[in-house]
Amino acid sequence: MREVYLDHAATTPPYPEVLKALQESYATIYGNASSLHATGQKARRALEKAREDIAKLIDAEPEEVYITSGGTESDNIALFGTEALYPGQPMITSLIEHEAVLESAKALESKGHPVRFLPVDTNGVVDLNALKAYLEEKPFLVSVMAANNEIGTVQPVKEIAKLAHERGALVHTDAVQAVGKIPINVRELGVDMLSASAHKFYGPKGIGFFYLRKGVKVLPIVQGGGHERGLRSGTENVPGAIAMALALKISTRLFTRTHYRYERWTAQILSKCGEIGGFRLNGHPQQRVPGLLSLSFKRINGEALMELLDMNGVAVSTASACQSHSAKRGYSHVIQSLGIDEEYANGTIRVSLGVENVQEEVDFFCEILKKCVLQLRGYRNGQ
Amino acid sequence: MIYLDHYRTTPVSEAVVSKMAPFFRDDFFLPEPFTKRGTKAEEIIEQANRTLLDTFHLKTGEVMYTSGGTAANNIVISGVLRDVEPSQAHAVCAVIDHPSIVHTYEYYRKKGVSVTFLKVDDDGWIDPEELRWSIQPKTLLVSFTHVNHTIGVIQPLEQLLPIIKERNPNTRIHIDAAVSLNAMDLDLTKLPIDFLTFSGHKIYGPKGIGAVVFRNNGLLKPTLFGSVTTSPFTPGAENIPGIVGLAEALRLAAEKRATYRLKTRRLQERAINLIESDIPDVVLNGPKPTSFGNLDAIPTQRAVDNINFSFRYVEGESIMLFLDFEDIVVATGSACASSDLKVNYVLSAIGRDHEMAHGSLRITPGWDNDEEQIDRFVDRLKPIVSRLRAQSTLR
Amino acid sequence: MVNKYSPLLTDHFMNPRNIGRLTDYTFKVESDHLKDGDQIVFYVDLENGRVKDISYKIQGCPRVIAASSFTSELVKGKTISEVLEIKEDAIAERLGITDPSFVCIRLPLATLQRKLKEYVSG
Amino acid sequence: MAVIRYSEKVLEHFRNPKNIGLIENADGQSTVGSPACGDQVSMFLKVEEDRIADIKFLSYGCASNIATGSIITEMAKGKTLAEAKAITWKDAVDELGGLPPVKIHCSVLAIDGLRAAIQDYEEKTTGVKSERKVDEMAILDELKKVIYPKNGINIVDTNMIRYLSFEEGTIYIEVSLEETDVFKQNVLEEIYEHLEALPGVDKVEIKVVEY
Repeated sequence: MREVYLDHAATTPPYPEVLKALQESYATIYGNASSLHATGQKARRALEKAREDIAKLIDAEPEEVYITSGGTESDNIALFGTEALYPGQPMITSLIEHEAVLESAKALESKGHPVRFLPVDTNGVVDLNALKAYLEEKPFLVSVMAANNEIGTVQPVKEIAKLAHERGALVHTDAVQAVGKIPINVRELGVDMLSASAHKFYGPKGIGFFYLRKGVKVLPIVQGGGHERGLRSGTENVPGAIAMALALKISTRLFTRTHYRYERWTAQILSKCGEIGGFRLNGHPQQRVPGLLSLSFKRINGEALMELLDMNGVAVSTASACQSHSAKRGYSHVIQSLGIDEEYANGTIRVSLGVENVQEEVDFFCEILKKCVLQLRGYRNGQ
Repeated sequence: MIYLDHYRTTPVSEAVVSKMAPFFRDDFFLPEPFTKRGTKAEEIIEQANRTLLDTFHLKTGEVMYTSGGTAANNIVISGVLRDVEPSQAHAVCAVIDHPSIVHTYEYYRKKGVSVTFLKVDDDGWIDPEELRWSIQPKTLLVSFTHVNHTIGVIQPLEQLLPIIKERNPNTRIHIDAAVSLNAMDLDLTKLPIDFLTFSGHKIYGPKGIGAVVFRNNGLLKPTLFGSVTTSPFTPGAENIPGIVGLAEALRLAAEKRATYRLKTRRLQERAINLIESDIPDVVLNGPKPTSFGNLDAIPTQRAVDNINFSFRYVEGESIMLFLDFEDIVVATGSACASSDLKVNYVLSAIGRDHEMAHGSLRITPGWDNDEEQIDRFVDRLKPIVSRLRAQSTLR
Repeated sequence: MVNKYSPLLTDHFMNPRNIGRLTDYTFKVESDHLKDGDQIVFYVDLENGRVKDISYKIQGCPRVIAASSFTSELVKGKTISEVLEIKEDAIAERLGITDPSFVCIRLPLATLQRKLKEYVSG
Repeated sequence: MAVIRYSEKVLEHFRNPKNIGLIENADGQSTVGSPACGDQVSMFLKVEEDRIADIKFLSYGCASNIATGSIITEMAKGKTLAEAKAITWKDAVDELGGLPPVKIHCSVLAIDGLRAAIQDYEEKTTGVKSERKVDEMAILDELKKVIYPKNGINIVDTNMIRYLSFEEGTIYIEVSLEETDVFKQNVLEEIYEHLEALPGVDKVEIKVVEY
């Protein structure tokens, strides 16, 4: 049976070039980057080169880029690294953040920081009027994601940063679903902190980066040998950093090509959904990450649709890839926040296209999708 | 190149690289319940868990994967201490433990947790009596490093750990085995260890991955927050290639341990004998290795793959750089070579004065070395030391 | 934890038996505990204290679909008291989902048994 | 984490230091620094007609310590004493093609050694102990020899000295350093080492402030 992978928002396979770079550096660069001798220096240079490359691609200074173990750690640094400096002050985030920010924010709440959650409109865009109101409470931090992982809506981070800075708050953006997928320029966005994860843009797992604007103070959340200028202890994952920089470079180069293809395929998929009937596309119609589609089908259980697609050789996800565990029922916090009709909300799947997908796979998916939706509706209607 | 700095990091063995290979592009999926790809990913992690538990002789237990040894030690210590009322908590570690332990306890000490930093004797050993009396009713956690990362001293776990549980059965024990596992077997059915931490890149596995093996998570509270699939302590996407690499590296380390011990022990003996006979005014830091005569004996005093000497009248960074010119890689405890200009705290703790600590070299052989390389290393080292001594103010 | 569907569960999910609405039935029963628009409706035809025929319509997760299908096969032809004696865990075990947090796997049988008890007691 | 990288010229002077050794019956000599801090330099001078006819040094220290000793002796050789005294550590660092910030203190030490050796010569020949009066300016000058390893600039110009007083043999200073600064201990030790050596100073009290 055919296997079509349409779950790139969960994780992506590294580009072949990236894999090659990774494996080569496993073999050649085994010095520890913090060490003074030539082997260590070779590793150090490679690490700094990777840092420079990443910095260039997001318009940051190399010393503003810190290598971490991934998006979750970066998000945790942003919240827990700043909170101790502003005891008792509130923070603002949104209702549709990824768990890495949401769960951290809840933990901050228990440490005495009131947390305000910004609501979103039906398209998943955060409410700027609510932001303005909450900013009156003198929050120390505003953390709003650059692009949502379930519905793909791109947030007005630039406006958010401007409003927050006027009130003296720090601004963090979880850009895990944005970096490598849409152009990201930290200067233009005006954020103080940004999180990214390599495995979302065809880099390896277990590595990510954290942008920290020069002059912004953050305390380390991991104690140890003082690597990454004291912010992030632990032996530097040099091969991972090299591979991540290369992956980001390639992803950026491919923007035009992938965006064109994703648009065409999106139109094709939506037209098939129209044929099936009883569906809605979630998220903002224009301000969205290309290739990420959140589709809700009326009177269908999303998990059943995902499983049935899987059994027919197509991999998509329902809600967020990491979350659909055990007895947890219902649909995700993101879909809930959109305030859409329950009949639809329950039947939501996420389809995320990737660079290695081809036309035949999209054609195949469209046919299978129709078959599966109709099959499940048949169960419901007793046919 | 003669690479003698395996305690810092090791190359990834080819067997490990090829074991990891399919998980980058072919089976790159993340674990997820019920879907084919997701359950396969879960099974891969389960297999790795099994390998880890088997290696430590555990039938049941839990494993969590971290971004490395530092993160593993932080997850354990912070996991126990972060949410407790500081005045009601006490913890113990040794002054010579790895920075990821010492600095983390230092952080909690500042937050009001009382922490005992156990002193060590001139060879680096913890005093069992001091350990005994350090354990209090409110002692939540004791951490120490099994094999020390600087001087290779092996703490006698069989002797020390029962003392802790005897004094307070509720105290959890955390052992950092980062540089132990190439040479040492740890049988967790015989040792009352609650948390064991280590990392991939010290055992010929990849960087960016480490693990905590534990019987049950009991006291631990999560310290990182995010989406959880496999362990609430390590949220976020699972680094499956890394996990596979770590498990394979550990399996190979266990499989080849006897050979490794024989090999590095010969190299250690040769290096120590040559340096002591050819270079005057040197002092071995850390305990003497157990009798050289019996190569089959399991070492109990000093790890077989660690050599650490102080060279009187000279400074370590200079020696290290001259060796580097000859493509020989070692490490030094000199403050000049450290990023914070502090002299090596392990050497200070075993009573070396600043001058001796500055003039120290750590030589850690591994799989890729042979006798001929050790001879060449000492051969090059000799003129470097005498030359630097000739120009020293202290001669 | 490895969560993997057994071949039996997969088969019942992909090809559920007895889907539909009986034209003649003694009673119909709707499940509670399902939310978000999901639902099961069983149609049961009793004859001489025996389940002569059974069918259902369903919207729900794969587990509840498979469990409904499996349960319908299991009870068909059994007497009411035989049906009431079936252990909830028996179905869970047969379908390979033993984690007690999966309420959905037990729900179809529980729903039927609840209604049958009501029916018997009048 | 500082990136420590040496220029080719530093490595060359480290590998093949000029003027290494000791001059018997030197006209002026000095030893500065201490092995406890990891660096010590001894300087030896031969002076003819107010000019440095020969100069040699010994070093217990790291690569940059040896390289700066080498370059400074090269620069001083043949110069008049006045010219030699005017050489600054910045000149030496420039001549070496730069030093990592964390290593600047090595060149300061070598310049100190050179000046101390010249002073030793001048005291021997004139018989006058040229003791500069210790006042707040002199203390500041001494503090300018303490380099903040993070940026390679001295702690005075880095604006880390927030308060300074000198009363009855006690120097009291406030230094701005963050609790988490990795170089905190190092900076404090260097301040003690420099100030305690000043004549007429019995006690140095340092208060670390975080502003």
